[in-house]
Amino acid sequence: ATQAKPFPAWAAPTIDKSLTTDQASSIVAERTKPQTDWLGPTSGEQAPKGVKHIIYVSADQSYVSFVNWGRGVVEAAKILGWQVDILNGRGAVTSTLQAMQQAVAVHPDAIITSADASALQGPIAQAVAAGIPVVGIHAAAFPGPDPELNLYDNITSNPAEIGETQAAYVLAESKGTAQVVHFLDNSFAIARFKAEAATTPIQNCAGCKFLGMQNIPIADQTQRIPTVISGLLANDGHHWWGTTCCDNFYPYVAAALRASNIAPTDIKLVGSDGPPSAYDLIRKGDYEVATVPEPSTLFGFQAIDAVIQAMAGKEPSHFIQPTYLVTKANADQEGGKKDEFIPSNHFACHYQNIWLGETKDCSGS
Amino acid sequence: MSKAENILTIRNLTKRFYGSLALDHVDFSLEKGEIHALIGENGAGKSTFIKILAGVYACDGGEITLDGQVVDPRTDSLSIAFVHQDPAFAEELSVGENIAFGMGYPRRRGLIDWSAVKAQAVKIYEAMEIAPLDPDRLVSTLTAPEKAILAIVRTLALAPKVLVLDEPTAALPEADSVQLFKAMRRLRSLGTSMIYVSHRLNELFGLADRVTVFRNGRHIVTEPMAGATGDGLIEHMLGRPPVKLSGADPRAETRGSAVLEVRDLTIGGRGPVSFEAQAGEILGLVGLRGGGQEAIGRAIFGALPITSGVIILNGKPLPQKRSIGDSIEFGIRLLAGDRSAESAFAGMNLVENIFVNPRIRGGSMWRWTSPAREREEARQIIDRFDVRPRREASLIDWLSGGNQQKTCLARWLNDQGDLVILEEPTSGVDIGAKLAIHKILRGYAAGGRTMLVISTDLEEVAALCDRAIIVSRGRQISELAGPELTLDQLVSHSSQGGRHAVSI
Amino acid sequence: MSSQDIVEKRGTAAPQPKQRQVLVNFAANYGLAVIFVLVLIVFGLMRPDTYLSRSNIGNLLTSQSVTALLALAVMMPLTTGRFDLSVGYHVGLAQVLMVGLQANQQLPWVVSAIIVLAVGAAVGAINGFLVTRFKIDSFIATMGVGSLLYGLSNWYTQGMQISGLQLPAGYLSVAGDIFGIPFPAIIVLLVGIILWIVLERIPAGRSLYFIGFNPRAAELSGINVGRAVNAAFISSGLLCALAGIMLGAILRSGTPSVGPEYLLPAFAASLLGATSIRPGRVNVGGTLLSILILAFSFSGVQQLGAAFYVEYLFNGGILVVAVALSVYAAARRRKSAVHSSAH
Amino acid sequence: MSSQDIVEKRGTAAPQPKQRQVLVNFAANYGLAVIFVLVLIVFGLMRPDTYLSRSNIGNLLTSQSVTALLALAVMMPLTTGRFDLSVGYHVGLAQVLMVGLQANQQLPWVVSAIIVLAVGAAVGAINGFLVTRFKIDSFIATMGVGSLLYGLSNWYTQGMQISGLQLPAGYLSVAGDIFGIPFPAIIVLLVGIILWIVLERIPAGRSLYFIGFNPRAAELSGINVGRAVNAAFISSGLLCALAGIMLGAILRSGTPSVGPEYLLPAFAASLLGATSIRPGRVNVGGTLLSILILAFSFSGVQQLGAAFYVEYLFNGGILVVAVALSVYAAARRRKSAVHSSAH
Ligand SMILES: Nc1ncnc2c1ncn2[C@@H]1O[C@H](COP(=O)(O)OP(=O)(O)OP(=O)(O)O)[C@@H](O)[C@H]1O
Ligand SMILES: Nc1ncnc2c1ncn2[C@@H]1O[C@H](COP(=O)(O)OP(=O)(O)OP(=O)(O)O)[C@@H](O)[C@H]1O
Ligand SMILES: [Mg+2]
Ligand SMILES: [Mg+2]
Repeated sequence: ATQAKPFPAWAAPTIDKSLTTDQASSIVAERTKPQTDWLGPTSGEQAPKGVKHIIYVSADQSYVSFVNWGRGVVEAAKILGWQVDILNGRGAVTSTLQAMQQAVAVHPDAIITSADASALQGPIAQAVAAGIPVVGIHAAAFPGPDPELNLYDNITSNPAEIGETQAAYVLAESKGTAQVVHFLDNSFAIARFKAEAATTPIQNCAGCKFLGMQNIPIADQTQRIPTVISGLLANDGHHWWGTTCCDNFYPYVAAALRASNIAPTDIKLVGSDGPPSAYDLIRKGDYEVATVPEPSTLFGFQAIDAVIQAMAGKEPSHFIQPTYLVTKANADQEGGKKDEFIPSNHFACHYQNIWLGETKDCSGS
Repeated sequence: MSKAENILTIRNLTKRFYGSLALDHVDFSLEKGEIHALIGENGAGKSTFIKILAGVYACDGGEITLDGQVVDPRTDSLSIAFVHQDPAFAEELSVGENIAFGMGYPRRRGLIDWSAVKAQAVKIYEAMEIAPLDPDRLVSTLTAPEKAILAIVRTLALAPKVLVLDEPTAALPEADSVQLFKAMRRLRSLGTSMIYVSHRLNELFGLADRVTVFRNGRHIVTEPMAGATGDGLIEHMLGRPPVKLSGADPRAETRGSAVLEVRDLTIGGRGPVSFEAQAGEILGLVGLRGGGQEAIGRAIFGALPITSGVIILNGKPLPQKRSIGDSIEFGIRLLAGDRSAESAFAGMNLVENIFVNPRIRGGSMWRWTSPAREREEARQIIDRFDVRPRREASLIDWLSGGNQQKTCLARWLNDQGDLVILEEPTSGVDIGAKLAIHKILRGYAAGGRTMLVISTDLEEVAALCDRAIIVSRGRQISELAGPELTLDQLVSHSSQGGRHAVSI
Repeated sequence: MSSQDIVEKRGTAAPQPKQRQVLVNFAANYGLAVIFVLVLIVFGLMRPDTYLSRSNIGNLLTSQSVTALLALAVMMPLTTGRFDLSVGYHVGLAQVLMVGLQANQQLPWVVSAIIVLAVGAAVGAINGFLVTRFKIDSFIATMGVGSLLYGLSNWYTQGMQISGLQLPAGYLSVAGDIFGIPFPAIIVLLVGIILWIVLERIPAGRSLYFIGFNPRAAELSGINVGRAVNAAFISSGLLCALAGIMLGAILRSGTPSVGPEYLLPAFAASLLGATSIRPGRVNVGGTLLSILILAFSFSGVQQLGAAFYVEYLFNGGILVVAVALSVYAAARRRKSAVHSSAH
Repeated sequence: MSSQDIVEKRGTAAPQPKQRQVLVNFAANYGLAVIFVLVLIVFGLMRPDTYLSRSNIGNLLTSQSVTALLALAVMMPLTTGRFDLSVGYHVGLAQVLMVGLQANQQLPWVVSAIIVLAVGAAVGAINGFLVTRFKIDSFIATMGVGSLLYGLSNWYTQGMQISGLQLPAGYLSVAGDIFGIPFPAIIVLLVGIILWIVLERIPAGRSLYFIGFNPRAAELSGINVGRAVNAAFISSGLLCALAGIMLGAILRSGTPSVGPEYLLPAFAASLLGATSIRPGRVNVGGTLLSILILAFSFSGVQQLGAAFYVEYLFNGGILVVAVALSVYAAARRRKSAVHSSAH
């Protein structure tokens, strides 16, 4: 009894208005710790028998996060002996649309997509009408089902928490005296939400100064960032913090700062997503000092779990992996050696237990 | 002369254009220090012959011997220089550079020396006793005759062993032709051998030493010019005795009222000029290069803004601001002189080249047109103007120069229009076809149409026109009509007051 | 490419049997059509139940209809030898306007559509004006205008995506279908037929080609080059607007970053199309055919589930191969053409 | 445009004083330079202590050097009238290769650079081959090759980002500076000087322009068009490789999705450049000048704190206005040239 129609949405995550320096420090301390214990489901639906066909519609197979989530889907499917095909959205709304249409046309058992669902409503509606559950990874702003967009579940970290973590790190490190710029691409709702979460505490912090949002359409980042930096340095001086929705801005930002002879001690960047370039910059102390990474393969497993729930007509799990914070100190932990965030909670083992009805001991594996 | 050894010998030269034979086992020999005329009907294969020598086309058979060496023009660089039938320039580059590109750039320390480039340009004009152009001028700003001269001087300056000229005088004013012939004789005395293609037969007498005739891609005869007669050559070319055009050809006897009246016309500081033309009259406008006769025609056609004066057609003054489209509606037609640049649509087929603008034939821009009917009409027109090969579907670029000209002419001549302005109507057209076209033109005139012929071919003007106006700096300096309208008169009149005109 | 002329004039065709020649002719004029059929057959056999399924064909036709309209949009100025690089940004603007006017200004969708079309015509007129009046190179003029349009749509949206959740059903049905035939495809077909008639059968339309081949001769033949070029750009603008209206209904939201990605595919299609149906010049039939080939072959590769980068390789390959083939065929055809009438 | 030609061909301008004419000449040749100086002065006055600061200039020069090299890369084939649309994907490939060969294959950076350059030359040769041998329209051929290259870099990286953590200091210093002058800017300057000499002072270089303006003229004067066009594409390939080497050192990691965004700016610069120094044809001086103008005016706008979309409006505006001005100046210059030589 596969169910494709989403359950009602969860309550939207709330943004905390302000943070004291102490709250900030404790948040940082908390989220830089290894994530060893498993907070996800320990019981649930077993995987249906037989080889299921899953299609992963990637937003852009040339961008590392989307590739990693796809890897997760494939690894999870391997446990079940399922077949996964990956379609490439090629980073443009329209080619994504075409890829999603292809996915629907092939009529798989389920579709997992990392592409922005709001521009895919047509084909997603078709899929759901055809009884194909569609699970998003970062396809919408908030975690959980999205009836409006017909997503059976949307796998993502809590964007409020991501913003909060960035703000907390800045407040803690600057002892509540930071001037902060936030870089984002306005076109994505999730980016705007993260931005609000990351900047509200700053705006409400007495000793801090919020210097403003810098909107950088990702497509033009190469051309825009150098001049954006030129403007910032001119108007806001050489001592500020940067936060962002998207770590992929930072190699360009760092390059521009370097070319402007700015000392890495003067301007500090806090990122999110955590691609290899972010790990590089953090390790080198190259302006970027911390990032809030997205789990790489874990999302894939969560998505497959959601698919299994859908196939049983059950509501998807409410589990959200807590956010993690990468700094120079812990850059090598939790998958850091491979420049990605893989919590050390043996999630693969736990999910395998649920899906195959096994009872392996996952603590040490 | 017969025992002078050959510098260039060609045997069994054959060229096929996908099945159609353009050259059929042609033999040809060029002696040291001779001017060898090459003539033949349009499409006889002259240009093809030359382009093979130039290495533009590869031949499909035959042997070329230069200086005793068997050579392949496509691979070897030979000391042969060419003036091609429609010379090509880099229009947006300077005159000086277009010359240097062929001759080689003067260099200083390995780098191009631009000042020397300019000096060189001036020098070679002066060497031919022609007033130099400003070397910094872009070629795109030159008039058709100026380009023709540029093509010639830049080639003559190479002082090669062998020099090949393909209809260089087709668009060349008399005075400049004279300079060209002087230069050619000078080169001959220096030992250069020349192949000279032309449809203007009587240029050849006194210039060429020998003449060769091609017909349908075959070599017909080679004989000393001394013994040759015009009729004899024409007979060789056509393969039949020439049809004598007696004076009794249809000339409109009754002169209607003035169809065209031009009053005090000045164009960009040139002029003023005033004249009339009656219905059924063929009026010639001649002058030296830069004489401004072209500008007059273009202004009447609305292609050039006029500074002052009035143009009256059929008693009604034409509006000052007038698009070319309007002029066509008013019944004016103009065949532009520069065929490749202003007339022919290279890359498009004959049907399209004839039916460019339906309004020329009294049709509408917005009416549905059936391709089938157009093709059928085109076939008839092609027959009437004797375009060869008769193949309405072939691209115009696949035709010989003269046949391209006939096609362009066919675009403008139909039962519509009161005033037909023709720049170089028969440039590059062979004698047979030329007579035929003249006949056609007279026919149209007889039908009550007025023709304005703007030609550098004074012979043509003498033969075709009822009256001729000699123009210099946009002014009329004299007029010839009836019995006075002869080649010699035209030459002498047009060279008067030409002094300053030449120095354009 | 004079080197081309030279080579083509080299070599002679041995006399060849009539039917062979007919074949060559056909291949030259309909080479793309042949390739298209082959693509359908090959992938149809490899993926029998999904590839030629109604849903797949429907989806492809729907999503490609936007590209098709834009390919026709770039084709119109191309007939006169002018480039229009603003189409990508233009369709983006049209799309956000179309969605925005309904979502933000609460206008009925038909009114919005009319406004968008009006804006489209205006943009086209501006392009034409810059090119014909100011004599600015079309490539750079339209590039500049494109950037302006991109600025406008970002100003209008403040760079944010406009949610289309309340878009009226009437508008969304623009992306729907009639008797199972996608409505966008029908629009494209109609537009195509009209343009084909104009360009092939109406002298005023054909004059665009004359301008393309020899502007000066066209002018001296009484064709109003300026007006014709303006008309070409205006029609291009209208087509972009129409494409934007469609795109909005397909995406059901207005995204300012959408658009630029259409530019190259549109040019690829209309230039690839110039090798078929009317070889040697851009034309409606060839353009639409190229769209189909590229879309269907790409879909086929995707359905085979090849590694993602294979798509790019294939995409590049098919372009080059298709053109190379038809260029070759055209050369053969020319030979046989001259040959045949030489006997 | 033909209307223009006719008038200019036959028309003559009213007499004008010599010095006025000189002025017009200067404006026509150095219009962009004038605009550039104005931009510097205006913004320099409005933001005295930051706009012309060493840090700002260093930042702009470094970040623009990649675009500059790519603009020169598209310029080379443009001189012969051919497009190279593969530069964007090509620089992307060069960049991932450059980082990858060091990070994955542990090659010393100089060796990697040599390999990347070799690949660049090969890619250029392929473009040239398709265009000259197969007679494929350069627009399509290079578009196809570009897609192939994108496929390659994605195959090489599997779509992942290559960490540049172990990149040697020697390589990173490619993006450093000497006596405060950004090294990339110095490279661009040297490349520019070499290309300038080749194109303006060496016959082989001039022949590229001849091919561009009139292939037949070039052919009839006996130069090997095919070989020249190939050379142009190969040099374009080498420039892309060089740009990729630089980009790797600037970004300090290899990202497969980088590259395409450089295409339009590169074309904009070289075409805008065609309106200055040597008006009427793409040229080195004009190209580099355009890069500077665009970069420095954005930076100025940005320092005045304009909204993000203003940059696009500004970008479009400056393209159109600058070109319109210089076209106007060029026309006047041309007139006076005709005029002066008519007496
Ligand atoms: N590129 C081509 N393709 C096909 N046929 C051609 C081509 N060039 C010439 N021909 C044909 O070859 C024949 C000879 O042409 P050619 O130009 O040599 O004649 P010509 O003697 O120069 O005539 P004209 O006196 O008019 O210049 C003609 O039938 C012409 O149609
Ligand atoms: N392609 C060309 N054709 C004709 N004249 C040219 C050409 N290029 C330059 N010249 C002229 O040659 C003279 C010297 O040219 P040159 O290229 O040396 O200019 P320049 O002294 O280097 O100044 P710039 O640095 O602006 O080029 C100038 O009068 C110039 O107009
Ligand atoms: Mg000829
Ligand atoms: Mg110089």
